[in-house]
This record gives sequence, C-alpha cells and structure tokens, in this order.
Amino acid sequence: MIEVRAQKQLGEFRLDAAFEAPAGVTALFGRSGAGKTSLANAVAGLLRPEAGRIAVDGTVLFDSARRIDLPVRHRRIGYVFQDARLFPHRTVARNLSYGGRHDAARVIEMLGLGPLLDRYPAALSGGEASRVALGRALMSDPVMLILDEPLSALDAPRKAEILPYLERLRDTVRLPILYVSHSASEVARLATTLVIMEAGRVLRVGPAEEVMADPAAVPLLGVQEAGSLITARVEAYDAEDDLTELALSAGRLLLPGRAGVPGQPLRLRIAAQDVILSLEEPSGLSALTRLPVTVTRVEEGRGPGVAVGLAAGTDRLLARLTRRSARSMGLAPGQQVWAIVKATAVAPQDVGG
Amino acid sequence: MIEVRAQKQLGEFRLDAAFEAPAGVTALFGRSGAGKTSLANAVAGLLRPEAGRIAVDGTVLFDSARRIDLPVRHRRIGYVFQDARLFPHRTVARNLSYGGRHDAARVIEMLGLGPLLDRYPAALSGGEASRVALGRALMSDPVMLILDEPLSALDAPRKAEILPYLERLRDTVRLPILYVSHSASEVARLATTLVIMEAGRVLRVGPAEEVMADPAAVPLLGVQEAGSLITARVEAYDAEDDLTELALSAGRLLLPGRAGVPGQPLRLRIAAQDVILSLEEPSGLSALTRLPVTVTRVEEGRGPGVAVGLAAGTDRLLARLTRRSARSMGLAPGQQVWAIVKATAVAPQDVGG
Amino acid sequence: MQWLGPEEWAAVRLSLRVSAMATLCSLPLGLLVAQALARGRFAGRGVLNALVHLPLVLPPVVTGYLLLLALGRRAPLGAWLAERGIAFAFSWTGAALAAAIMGFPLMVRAMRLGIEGVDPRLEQAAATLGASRLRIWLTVTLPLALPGILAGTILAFAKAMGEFGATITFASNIPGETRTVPLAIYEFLQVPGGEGAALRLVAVSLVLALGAVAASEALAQRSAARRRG
Amino acid sequence: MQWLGPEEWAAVRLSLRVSAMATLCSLPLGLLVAQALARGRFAGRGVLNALVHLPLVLPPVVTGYLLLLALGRRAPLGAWLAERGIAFAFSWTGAALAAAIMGFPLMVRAMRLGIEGVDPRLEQAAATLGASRLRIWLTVTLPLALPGILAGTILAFAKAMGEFGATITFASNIPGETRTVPLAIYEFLQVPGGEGAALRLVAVSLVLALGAVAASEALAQRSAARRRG
Amino acid sequence: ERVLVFAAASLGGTLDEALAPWEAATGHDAVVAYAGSSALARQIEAGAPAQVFISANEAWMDSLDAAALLAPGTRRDLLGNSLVLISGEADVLALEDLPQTLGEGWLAMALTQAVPAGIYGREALVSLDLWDSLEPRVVQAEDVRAALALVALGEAPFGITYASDAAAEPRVHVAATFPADSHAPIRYPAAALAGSGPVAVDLLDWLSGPEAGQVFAAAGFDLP
Ligand SMILES: Nc1ncnc2c1ncn2[C@@H]1O[C@H](COP(=O)(O)OP(=O)(O)OP(=O)(O)O)[C@@H](O)[C@H]1O
Ligand SMILES: Nc1ncnc2c1ncn2[C@@H]1O[C@H](COP(=O)(O)OP(=O)(O)OP(=O)(O)O)[C@@H](O)[C@H]1O
Ligand code: MOO
Ligand SMILES: [Mg+2]
Ligand SMILES: [Mg+2]
Repeated sequence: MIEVRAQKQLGEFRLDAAFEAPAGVTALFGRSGAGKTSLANAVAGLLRPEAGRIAVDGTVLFDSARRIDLPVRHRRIGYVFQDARLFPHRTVARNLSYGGRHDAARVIEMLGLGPLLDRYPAALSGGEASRVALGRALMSDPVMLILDEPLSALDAPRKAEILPYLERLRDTVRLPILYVSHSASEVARLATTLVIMEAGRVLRVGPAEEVMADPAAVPLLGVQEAGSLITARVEAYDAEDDLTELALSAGRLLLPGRAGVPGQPLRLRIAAQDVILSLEEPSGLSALTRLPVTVTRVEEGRGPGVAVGLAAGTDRLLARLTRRSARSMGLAPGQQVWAIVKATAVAPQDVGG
Repeated sequence: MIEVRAQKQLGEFRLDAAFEAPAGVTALFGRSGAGKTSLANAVAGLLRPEAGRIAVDGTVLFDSARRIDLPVRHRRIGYVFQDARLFPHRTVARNLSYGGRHDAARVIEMLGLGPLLDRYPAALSGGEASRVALGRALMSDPVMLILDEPLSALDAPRKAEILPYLERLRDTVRLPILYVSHSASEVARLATTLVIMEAGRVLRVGPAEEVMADPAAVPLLGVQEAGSLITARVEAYDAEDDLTELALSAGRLLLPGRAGVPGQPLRLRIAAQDVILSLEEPSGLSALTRLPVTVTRVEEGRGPGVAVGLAAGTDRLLARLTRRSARSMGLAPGQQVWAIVKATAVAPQDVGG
Repeated sequence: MQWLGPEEWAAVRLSLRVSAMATLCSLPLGLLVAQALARGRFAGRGVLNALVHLPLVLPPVVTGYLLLLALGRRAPLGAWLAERGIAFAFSWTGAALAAAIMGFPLMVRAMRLGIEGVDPRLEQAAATLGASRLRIWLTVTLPLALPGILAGTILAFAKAMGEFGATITFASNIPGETRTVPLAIYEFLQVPGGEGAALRLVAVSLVLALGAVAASEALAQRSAARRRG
Repeated sequence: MQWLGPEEWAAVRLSLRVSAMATLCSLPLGLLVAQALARGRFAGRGVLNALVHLPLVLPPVVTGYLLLLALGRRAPLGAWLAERGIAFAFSWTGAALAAAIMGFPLMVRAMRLGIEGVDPRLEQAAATLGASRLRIWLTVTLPLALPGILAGTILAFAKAMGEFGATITFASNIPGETRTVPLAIYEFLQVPGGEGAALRLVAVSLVLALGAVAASEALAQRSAARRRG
Repeated sequence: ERVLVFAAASLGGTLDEALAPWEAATGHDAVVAYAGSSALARQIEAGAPAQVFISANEAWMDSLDAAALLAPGTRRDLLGNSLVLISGEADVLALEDLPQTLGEGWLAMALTQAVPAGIYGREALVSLDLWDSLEPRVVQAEDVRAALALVALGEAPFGITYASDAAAEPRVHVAATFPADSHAPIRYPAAALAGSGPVAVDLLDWLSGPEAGQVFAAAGFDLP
C-alpha cells in the first residue's frame, strides 16, 4: 500500500501529484518530462515536497502537516536511478555490497555480474552498469523498491532474465515496487497499478488491467502499447510440444513454453494489435487460441484505428482494427464474434508469474 | 560506405570486429557488453585500436598500417553518447549551438526543445537530456552520425516524432549513421545494414532485410525481435478510411494512416510473431491483408517455437508458430499456404520512409 | 586621516597593487602549468612539479635570496633583463614577482585540482563537436575548473597580501616603492611599543584580503548554483 | 657526517618531526573544516572561512606574535594550558603548532575543493542504501575527495618544512628544540660565509619535501588510474 | 647545567666560539638561540625560559628592564661596534663624496626605522648632512646581514654596516668609517634574566672577560 501526495515547484515545472496504490508493482507511466523521476525522488526522500504526505505500508515517510520527514537512510528504499550512480572508487563487488549482502548469490547470478566483480565502474558498459545498480539496490534488502527505467539499457534476453526475479519479489516477499518505464510490455507484465502522469499531475490511476484495457487510455499509452491484462489459470503443461495450456473464463489459451504450475494464476498481457476478430469460427489457422467474445464498445480514435472493447467471459480484451475492417465487419456493441489471439505474440515476455 | 576493422584489448575484453556497410543506417545490435559502444568509440576516435582501419565514405579516419589517426575533431562525427554528456555549465541553448547551428530551428522544433533552451542540464529530466544530446549532435552538421541508444529514455510518441527525422537524414542528406540499439523495431525501421555483435566480434553482417528474415538469426535478435523487412510500393491512399494501400510482389497490404506518396517505395517490418498462417484462404477476418505464400524453410528453435520462412512473391516473410501449430498444419517446405498480416501490428512504428 | 599615517596608506595602496599585479600576471602561467601537471604526461613533469612546490618548501628568505642571485645585476639573466630596461630588484615589480612566486604553488595546486576534476568525457564530447584543443580548453575545461581556478587565484592574492620574507630580501624595503603592508608591519614590530600601529595595519590588510576572499566565494557560489539547477 | 654537522642533522630530524606532527594533527580538523565550508550552510560560515584564511593573509611574524600573545606563559590561555602540562611556546610542539596554523589555509582549501568536487548524487545513492551520514562521509565523500585531501596534506607538509617567520617568533630558535631547518638556514645566513652551509641544508630539506610531494603524487595517481578503468 | 642564551642574530657564530672554552672549563652547557632582538625580547616578555639575553638593541633591553624582567645588577654593555661604509670595491672614499659617487646606485642599509644598525646609520647620515640627498637611494634590508649581502652580491655598490660584519665578509671592503660622534654609541647590552641562577651571571662574566674579548675583537667588535 503506497500513498503519495506531493507538491513541489521546480523552476517552471510544478509537481502536484497524488495517488494511492495497493501492494504490488505501481507503474509510473508518462512522457519524458512528465515528472516521474521527481515523484520517485519525493518518495525516496531526495526531493522534499513543499506539501504532501507519503506513506508506504502504513509507515509515514513524509507528512508536511505533521512535520514528519524520515531521513533517506531510514526509509530503506532501494532506488535504481535513471543514471546508474555507481561509486566510481569501489569495485563492482564493493558497490554491490555497500547496502548489504541480501540474497547476494542469487542476485549476482541472475544479473550475470559474476565476471564483473573485480572491475571498477569506469570499465563497465552501459548495460552492465545498470545491472550493477539494480543488483546493489536489491542486495540492500529494501522494504520498497524504486526502479527508474532499470531495463532500458538492456537487451531483450537480459530483460527476460530479470523480469521473473522482480515478479518473484512482488509476489513472494510482497515488496512494494514503484516502477518507472516507457515500455508498456514491461509495465503490463509487472504492474498491479498503473499511474499515468502528464505535466506533473496524475491523469489516471487504477488497476493495470482496467487502465490498459480502457479504450480511452489508448492515446495515453501510445497506440502500440495499448492492450489488456487478463488473469488466467494454468491448466496443464504439454511437454511434447512445450506448450502451457491456460484456462480463461471464455476458453483455452495455449502459450509456448512452460509457465507456472497447474492451478497457479497467471497474468497475461494481450496487446490490442495482436487480437484479430473473425465473424465465423476460424479454422485451419496457425493461431491456436480462438475465443468467443462480445463486442462491448467501439471507440474511434483520432487516427485510422478503431479500439474495440470485448468481453471474453468475465475478462476484458481490447482489439485494434482499421476503420475499414470495423465497418466491413459491421461491428457494434452486443455483437458476438470470435477473437483470435496468436500465442507466440503473447509469450514469453508478457506473461506475468 | 563504412569500413571498420578494429582490434583492442580492454582489460579482459577483446574487441576484434570488422565489417563493411554501404551507405545508409548501419545498426549495431548485440547483448549488453558485446562491444557496441567500444566499436563506436573507435570509429569516433575516442578509442584508439591497436590495429585496424576505419574509413567512412572513402575518407580514411584510422589506419594502423599507414599510421593514420585523424584527430577526433576533424572526423566531424556527430556522436550521441549512451550517457548524455551535456556541458553542465552551459544552458541547453548553448549546449545545442556548441558544434554549430545547422538546421537549428527544425531540430529544436522536432525534439521539442523550445521550452528548455534557458535551462541548465541539471534541471532536465532523463529523456530531456537525451533529446538535447541528440539535438547537439545534429546541429553540428556532421558528415556521419553515431547514435548510441539515443531513444531508449524516450516515450513512444516522442520516438515516433524523431524517427522520421533520422530517416530523412538517411535518405535526403545520405548521412551515414551508425546506430546502436536494443530495439529491433527501431533497427528494422532505420537500418540498411545490420551488424550483430557478440563478445567483441561481429557475428553476422548483411542487409537488414536478409539478416532479420533469416530464421537462423532469430536467437541472435531475441525471439520477440525477429521478423522480416519488405520493400513495398505505395499504390493509393484511401482518405475515407485513412488507409494506405501498398503493393507487394505477392499482393496488397493495407496500412492504417497515410504513408508516402503513390509510387514511392516503402520499407515495412513484419514481425515474425505478427504473421498467422492459414491453410485455406481466410474470410470474415478483421485482418485485411492475406497473401498467398510458399513455405521455404521450417526451423525448430531451442524453445517451443518454430520459425517458418516464407516466399511471398519475390519477398521473404518470417512467421513464428508454436510447434503444435506447425505440426497440425503439416507445414513443410514447398507447401502453399496463406499468410495473414494484421495491418495494425505493422503500423505506424515499423514503417520506414 | 588620523588613524593611519600617509605612509601607511601608501603601503596599503602599494600592497594592493603588488598583490593584484602578482596575481594577474601569474594567472596565465599558473593555468598553463596546472593544465600540464593535471593532464600532461611529458618527460619533465616531475621536475616541473618539484619546481612549482619549491617556494613553498623553502624558507621565504631563501627564495628571496635565490631570486637575488638569479635576477641580480651580476647574474646573466638579470643583466640581460636590465639591458632591456627590466629591473626587478628594489622595485615594486620585484615585490610583485616575489609575491607571485611565493603564491605560485598555492595557485597551481588549486587550479590543478580544479582541472583534474573536469570529466574528460565532456572534453571528448566537445571534440566530437569539432572543437579545437584550445577551444575545448577555453569553453569546457576552464569553466568547469572554475572553483579551483578561483580558489587558486584567491589563495595567491591572499598570500601576496601577507608575503614578507621573500619580498624584503629580494625587493628590499623602499618606502613608496616596495614597502608593502607586511614590511611596514614588521618595521613597527621591531620597535618597542610599535604594536599598536602594527595592529592597525594588520586590520586594514585583513579587511582587504578577507573582502577579496568573500567576493571570490560569492562568485563561486553563484556559478555553482546555476549548475546545480 | 662531514657534510652536515650533528646540529644540522638534528635540525633536519626536528623539521621532519615538527612537519609530520603539524600535518597529522591538523588533518582531522582540516577535514572537518573543509567539509563544513564545502557543504555546510550555517551562520558562522563566513567567519570560519575568514579565520581559516587568516594565517595566509597575515605576515608570518604577525601570526607568530599573535600566537605568543595567546599562548605565551604569561597569557591566560597559555598559563591555563601550562598548568596542565601543555606548553607550546618555546617547545617543539609550539613549532609544530605554528607550522600547522601556517599550513592550515592551504590544507583546508585543497580539501574543500576535493569535497566540493564530489557528486552529491553519489552521497544520495549511499543514503538510499541505508548508510549513515558518517558512513557516507567515510566511504563515499572522503575517498572521492582523495586527490584534494592528498594535495592539502602535502601542501601543509611542504609549508611546514619551509615555515620560518611564525616559528621563530612564537617558538624561538632553540637548538635541538625549535631550531628547524629554515631557522638553521637563517642562522647560517646571518653568519658571513655561511651561505655554503645554508645551501647544504636547503638541499637536504628540498630532497625531503620534494620526496614527499612525489610520493603523494604517485599515491594519487594510483588511485586515479583504477578509477579511470 | 644548561643555560639558555637569547642572543641577537648578528652575534651568530662568534658567540658560540667565545663560549666554547667556558663550557669546556665549567662543564656547563650553553645553548644559544639566535634571532632578531625584538623577537627575543617579546619572547622574554611572554615568559621564555631563557637565562641570558644579549641584545643588539638598547631600546629592547630598556623595555625589559622597565618590566623588571632582568636580574637586578646584571645588565652591562658587553660589546661595542663602529659603523662603516662598505663597498664591493677596495677604494677608500670620503663620506662627503658618497652621494656623487653613488649616483644612480643603491645604498644598502638595515631598516632605518626599526633595526639598530639602520637607525644608527641614518642618525650618522643626518648628522653628516647627507641623509636628504641619499634617502631616495637607500634600500633597507631586513637586517644588517641582509644589507651586507646586497653589497656582497653587487646589488648595491655601497652599504652601511657594523665593522664586525664587514670584517667577516671577504667580498666587501671598508670604504670609510663613520665618526664615533656622528651617532649614538653602539652598544650590545647583556643581562641575566629574572629568576636565573648564578651560572648565568658566571657566563656573562666570562663573556665580559679577556679571553672572550679576544674572540670578539677578532670578529671586529669593539670592547666597551
Ligand atoms: N531543478 C529544476 N528546475 C527546473 N525544472 C526542473 C528541475 N528539475 C526537474 N525539472 C523539470 O521537471 C520536469 C519533470 O522532470 P522529471 O525528471 O521528473 O521527468 P521524468 O518524468 O522523469 O522524465 P523522463 O522520462 O524524461 O526521465 C522536467 O520537465 C524537468 O525539466
Ligand atoms: N577499460 C575497460 N577495462 C575492462 N573492460 C572493459 C573496459 N571498457 C569496456 N570494457 C568491457 O568491454 C565490454 C564491451 O563494452 P561496451 O561498452 O562496448 O559494450 P556495449 O556493447 O556498448 O554494451 P551495452 O549495451 O551494455 O552498452 C564490456 O564487457 C565492458 O565491461
Ligand atoms: O612563512 Mo613566510 O615566513 O611566508 O614569509
Ligand atoms: Mg526521469
Ligand atoms: Mg554501450
């Protein structure tokens, strides 16, 4: 549970943001200069708001009314800065251990830091430095994490190794995480709550599923980034084809690879652009997942696209079509159609644990 | 025309890379620590190779055999560093004009720097700083650009504003660009040539279309990043539906929005995961593009996925399916199937000008 | 003026002139030497460094004496200069020279720290933007080294205001010409009961020197504030 | 030893002891003051800064005289200290005190430059990792300010090796007790024909002081090289 | 027993030589601290642990006397000196011709307001009616030895020092001696300091004695 309210004038920029978020990952999403880093700094205690209140899991970190301002070091917030901020005079090993040696072996392994331990930061590549910064924050055994674009300098395979670790922190240790990112797929995968910022203010807050599946949020997220989050249950794993079968409220979905264990709930992000609609039940297609859905909403955007809200059982899906398609199919709320989801488009990056 | 051969020992890391690339954008792609920045530094003159030769458009910048080592300032290479490296004691305006005022108004406009001109770098957000760095390099009127992950701190809408500008530089001024990125969609959109690096060496070089459409390159690019590049020709623009019709060698493709002018060639990236295969000609689908294709190759990867090479007329396409789909469809080289491409998945980010 | 006699005011004016001259004239050389020591990797680096520290390590009187040996009329260099009408010994320019040399190690050290603190990657960035070495130095290195340069300048100035031993040995004590405030103070202190006059002069020179220190402080602060954003 | 007499070697040993003592004892205070001036925003900051610069601005003899006034046996503070067995005037500790005070502005300025050069964002990063202020200072600020700290230390040491005016005024010139190398050199210069002996002493103290400078240089270089990667 | 002697810097060397036989004979240890008379006098005022003070300057001894810091009855004039005009050249010069001979050259003196040799010298030039014409050409050195050095180095063609200084420096020659009545008598007062013991007086007596007198005379000092 994170509660943030902060006001601060920075030159001509005014930060005036407030939101509340339940446990889990709270993603801060917004354009460059929207105030994400400033807000994160306020939470960490590096920027003192003129007025406001910041509390994490019931602990008040800052309250201008009650003149509470917990010193940074007592907040125990592991902060991965947008710039790595490694200590240049300490080796990687001594950077990592500066705040503690919590879960050291696993962090070093997961981030692939083993070969770097004796190096000084000046001899690291950009991505290596950002991994060390992440490791340093994780090893300090924080009660909360702030990650400011921690993965933006990393390649896809490396991201794929780190995200599950963050998911485990979110789910097993129940560590609150404030996550700043420009990547909707990262956000979708991790975020419980999505906070959309613009010009220092919070435009929209809510459960990530809702905000992302809301056709009205498409322009905020960027056309390519919109999509829906669905919680599915793992049914079975087919070792021969290396496929995991998931149960949705409206049917089955097949994911490549092994994900979770049977019975476990799993979060999936299905990008609006990866959903195809069909008037008849399709057959002979390489896409294995077809769900009967009901059109709930047809939203014309500014561009050529149409965002179509769908109810798939109790889940909500979002599809993005061209206007011509929508017209030729005669889509209207209440209509029954088939949604085709390509399993390979979902997996493995966008599957939350 | 870029010609690079460089050897250098950096601690335990050995850079030993060589490639040649024609005019246009040469993308350096590779995992964190692969040596991309080091190679870019060698080209810029910031890292002196022990041996090697570097030439751009016929001008020899470095040649260990002939003891040529052009000073950095005479290379006239606009370099956007992985870290922004703005001059902290100069305002944004005076950072921008440090190397010249080439195309100043347009660059400032395109990068949205107008409101920042009087600020000092310390008062910039991460993304703002990276935009200023890009602007500073562009305004120095370079004869070559090196861009080391210039867009990674930027949001999708901002990227969508910058990419066309870079494309114009590539096409109109014919500026050679060395582009380091982890984002396949950026690379696909811009790159003429793709250089894949690993552990200091060049693993694969070639025209971007070829490398990306080569099923064997999928693991190098990352599963999510593989796809094919196709050059299409603009046929017509449908103002009512805001759709552009493109002619491929195998048929028509509809893109949302207006792209190019009739007769103009256009590059498209079609991600492997966005291609669905169908045994029969599909109907009643929201996806508007369906192309008759011939299976050329079925490549089983390490994971659950299968990469399928397709010939669509004279173009090559790549599709990624689950193994089960491939089997149930009985895919084999020579087989005639239909490829369904979702127009909204292609547009607008992956359309090159 | 009752409080200080005209001769004392003359000493104050002279001290200011000598110190200003010493500081301004050693500034360019100090910057060059600081740059060379900070970044250069040349053969005589160690020797140059030792040379710069010399006036700090030597008793001031010895420095003055060595100056006399080097620039005196019988010395080749001194004779050569004298022929060209440049005489240092027994003139206010000599006092300035002595003060400059005594302050030089302080000036260079501070400037060097400032220059060493400049991130060479910013200089690289400037080079990629086509700037020449000189332009980089003037537009990137120097402005970023400003705190060190200011500190070096003010240290040299303050030292010049207080310099005694080398000055009296090299430039002697000629009222109106080389009798700076410290020399005047020394004179007062030699006579029983002269403390009062000495302390009045001390007070004046303190006000001036510390005023300069405070001014440089304010300057440094202003430029730092902008950079902090 | 033919070359220098036993009394001269005694002066050399004494100078080393005095300079080492002066440098080591002023080190912690110098660091504190440098930190306060670099980062503190407190009321007496300007005054503290002026005070620190004082010994630079004052002629050394005046500093010695003021020390004598403050710490002589007849002065209240001096008497109070003497009762507790702490006598500065006329003892080698007094020479060390004089040297320390004369070197203090140089030490503090360099250290302050070093500390000001430390990126406060690194200190912030340390705070987010749970480090206390003291730990941050010891593990981040000081190591990163090392070039400045080394420079300050070596400047103070070099100055102590060369200090004359304040020492002879405050601690007097007592052979074996306060007769440091610069005082011995002065004495030789007082005796006609003593230049040779004086120059020999100059040479010895130069070798020592410049050796220390070179050593500190090497140390700074080593730690810089690692950081440069 | 250890006796700490505070002595004017210009006695450096000579005094050690004069004291060596006394130390050998008595077994006492004379430790001499040389510095400017003013510095030594101030240190004595501040409580310096010296037993004997030999000043080059009567005024400072007077001021210690007035402050009752001297052991009563021990003050004496230990040495005298004469004032000479020195030159790098071996030629003898009539004092009246000095301004003309000097021309644009410099006349080196000790500080004329502060240091005894300078004060005496100025007094002498004033009484000889030469001061007004010479004043602009005077360079004042920190002390009489520094003035001597300026002449020895050739920086100044002439200088005014004590005869004892001139005697010890082979590179200078005495061009003229100032008449004894052109300035106040030059005296080096010496005294044991308050609280000192009999050994200090014994040391003083030895210095006033004939054996030490020979040493001083050889060094160019006058005996009172
Ligand atoms: N000290 C300051 N003075 C003036 N403006 C400031 C200052 N600090 C930050 N700003 C401005 O505040 C805005 C928010 O900055 P912030 O760093 O929080 O953005 P952000 O959302 O993290 O952006 P990005 O994604 O680019 O990192 C920016 O426009 C920035 O220029
Ligand atoms: N001075 C050095 N000493 C030792 N190793 C070095 C040095 N400089 C770079 N390296 C190593 O060389 C490798 C290549 O670094 P480089 O910065 O070129 O990688 P990169 O491909 O740009 O990676 P990233 O995508 O993370 O920025 C890295 O493993 C890095 O740690
Ligand atoms: O120490 Mo001095 O004695 O600078 O003239
Ligand atoms: Mg930010
Ligand atoms: Mg890199």
